[in-house]
Amino acid sequence: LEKQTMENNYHNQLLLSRMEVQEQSFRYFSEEIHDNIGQLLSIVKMQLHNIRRSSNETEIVARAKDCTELLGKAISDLRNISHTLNSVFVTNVGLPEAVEKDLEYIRSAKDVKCTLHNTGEDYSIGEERELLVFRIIQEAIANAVKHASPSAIDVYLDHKPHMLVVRVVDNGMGFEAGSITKSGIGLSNMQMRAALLKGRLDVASAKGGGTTISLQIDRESAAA
Amino acid sequence: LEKQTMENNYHNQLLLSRMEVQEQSFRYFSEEIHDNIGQLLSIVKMQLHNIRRSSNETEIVARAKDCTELLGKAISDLRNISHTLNSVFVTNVGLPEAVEKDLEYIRSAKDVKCTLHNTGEDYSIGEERELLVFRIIQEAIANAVKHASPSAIDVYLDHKPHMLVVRVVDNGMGFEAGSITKSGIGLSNMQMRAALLKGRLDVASAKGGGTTISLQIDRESAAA
Amino acid sequence: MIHIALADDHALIRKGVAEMLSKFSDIKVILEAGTGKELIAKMSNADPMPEVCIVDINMPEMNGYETATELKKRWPKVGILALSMYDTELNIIKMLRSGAHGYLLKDADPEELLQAIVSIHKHGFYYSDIVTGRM
Ligand SMILES: Nc1ncnc2c1ncn2[C@@H]1O[C@H](COP(=O)(O)OP(=O)(O)OP(=O)(O)O)[C@@H](O)[C@H]1O
Ligand SMILES: Nc1ncnc2c1ncn2[C@@H]1O[C@H](COP(=O)(O)OP(=O)(O)OP(=O)(O)O)[C@@H](O)[C@H]1O
Ligand SMILES: [K+]
Ligand SMILES: [Mg+2]
Ligand SMILES: [Mg+2]
Ligand SMILES: [Mg+2]
Repeated sequence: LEKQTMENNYHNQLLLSRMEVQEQSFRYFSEEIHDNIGQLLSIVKMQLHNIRRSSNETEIVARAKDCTELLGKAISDLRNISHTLNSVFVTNVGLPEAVEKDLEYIRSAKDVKCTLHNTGEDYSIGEERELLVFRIIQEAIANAVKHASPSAIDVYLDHKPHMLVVRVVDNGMGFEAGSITKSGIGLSNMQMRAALLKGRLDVASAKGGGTTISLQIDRESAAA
Repeated sequence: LEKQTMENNYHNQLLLSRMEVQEQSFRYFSEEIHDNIGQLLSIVKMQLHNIRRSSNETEIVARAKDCTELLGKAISDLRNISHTLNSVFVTNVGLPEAVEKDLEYIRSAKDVKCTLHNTGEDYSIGEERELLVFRIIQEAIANAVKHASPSAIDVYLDHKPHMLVVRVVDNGMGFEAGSITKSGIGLSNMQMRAALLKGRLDVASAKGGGTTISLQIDRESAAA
Repeated sequence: MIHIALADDHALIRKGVAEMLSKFSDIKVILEAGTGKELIAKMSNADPMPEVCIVDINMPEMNGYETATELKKRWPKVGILALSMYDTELNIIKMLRSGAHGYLLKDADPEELLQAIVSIHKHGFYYSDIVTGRM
């Protein structure tokens, strides 16, 4: 009987958990698309109205040029969001380039100084594990942008001989573990992925002193 | 010992399952954004180039008008994608309006005739359950668009006194359950959500005869 | 005069490209198709023959890779320029392997489009930044 209850419980938790993760990710991208890209496009639309009203040729050309540039930015932001969402893209280009795409998006959309520091001799830890590492980094970056108002975000990928060491560092407002009141699931998703990687995840933060997320994982995957 | 193995197994399946759902949804929306919205914006950009080269005022005004319309379409497609992604939006507006937004997107982006048939006296089955029903409908619509090349999709929401009956019907190419070779997880996600709703999900399809997905759930949620 | 064929399933993309090209006096779009299959069919009866085909990747019935392969087999002298939304290495390499002589993104400037067409017509290839960056 005990076993059956457990199995039922297990089943329900499994289902609920799937749904919860999906809704969280949907929400994040929904907001990005709406706030950032939607806004850029609205500006282009306003400029187009001005073009239609204007009869001065130099002005028309100048505004059409502004529009073209804004639109180019919207297209490349859209492309970067869409790439980093796509697991096939991430595993194809590999971890450093995928991180660079994510930073490119943040740099362009949020006007934050973003730098990738890729050190040691590059190696792959395997497609599936790279994807998990990438999603951890992506969530850490999203948190920095969303909560910390940083002027800079630095991502370190240090390929040590037997171990990959990852750090995401922001110079924003920081937080105290005890003071988290809102019930987000980003940090726990990160922990979950780190567990799947059999890696070690540390969150170091202090009010006013920025936040550092560190992840250490073995180069070779441990036996299942 | 058996119990511990089970718990470990449980834990790992839980984690993997979360990741899998997330990656599937990411991929779907990533493709939509890239193919549909990205392409619309590229067209606007082409037309802007044409404006900058033209010196004929009537032509400029006509093209600026085309651009405004296309951009309006891109903005509203983007808004509809972004809304239906967002669980807060879905639960705020309620099931019929959320479905209507999804159909609006498909109508505009895929040029398929889409109709919502909302019958019976409207009632809510509760926010969380409506969200689950909505995600089932959304996946059924996505499958129809992706695999069936239909000319029409009809969604039926029939609010019977004690039971909500949902059907998603496409008139596309249909499929045989036995012939599914690719390993998608959309259908199994639907089954999973139906199980959470303690509802009944049926898939009826035949080669050449279109596909109907039916879902029946009790109006009142059964005790947990 | 360089004669152009356009294959893209998005009618507005075809319209936009055709209009961009209409500004250049020595380029003429003589054939449009909504799928690879339609392009091949129309090519069989074309007079004059297009010198350069502009081909999308993501199309129903016959995608860009299959279309390029078929074009190369049946009309080896015809130039093929891929014009796609896709900017990843995988797509670019696959398209070049299928026979494309150049690869541009759909948000390319008209000048670059012109340059690509002229270069493919004259030299048989065009290396844009996006291609050289991946080789
Ligand atoms: N880099 C950071 N700088 C400042 N505060 C942070 C940072 N990362 C996390 N936090 C704090 O920790 C809380 C929990 O983060 P978590 O990612 O778990 O949830 P969330 O971001 O609020 O919501 P969700 O990730 O589910 O969308 C945040 O609400 C925020 O207060
Ligand atoms: N409405 C439909 N019309 C025709 N074929 C369908 C329809 N719905 C599903 N199928 C077939 O069933 C298969 C499985 O569908 P499922 O949603 O599980 O996976 P998928 O759509 O291929 O991938 P995913 O949903 O994971 O992105 C599809 O690949 C397709 O062959
Ligand atoms: K394409
Ligand atoms: Mg978060
Ligand atoms: Mg599916
Ligand atoms: Mg196409």
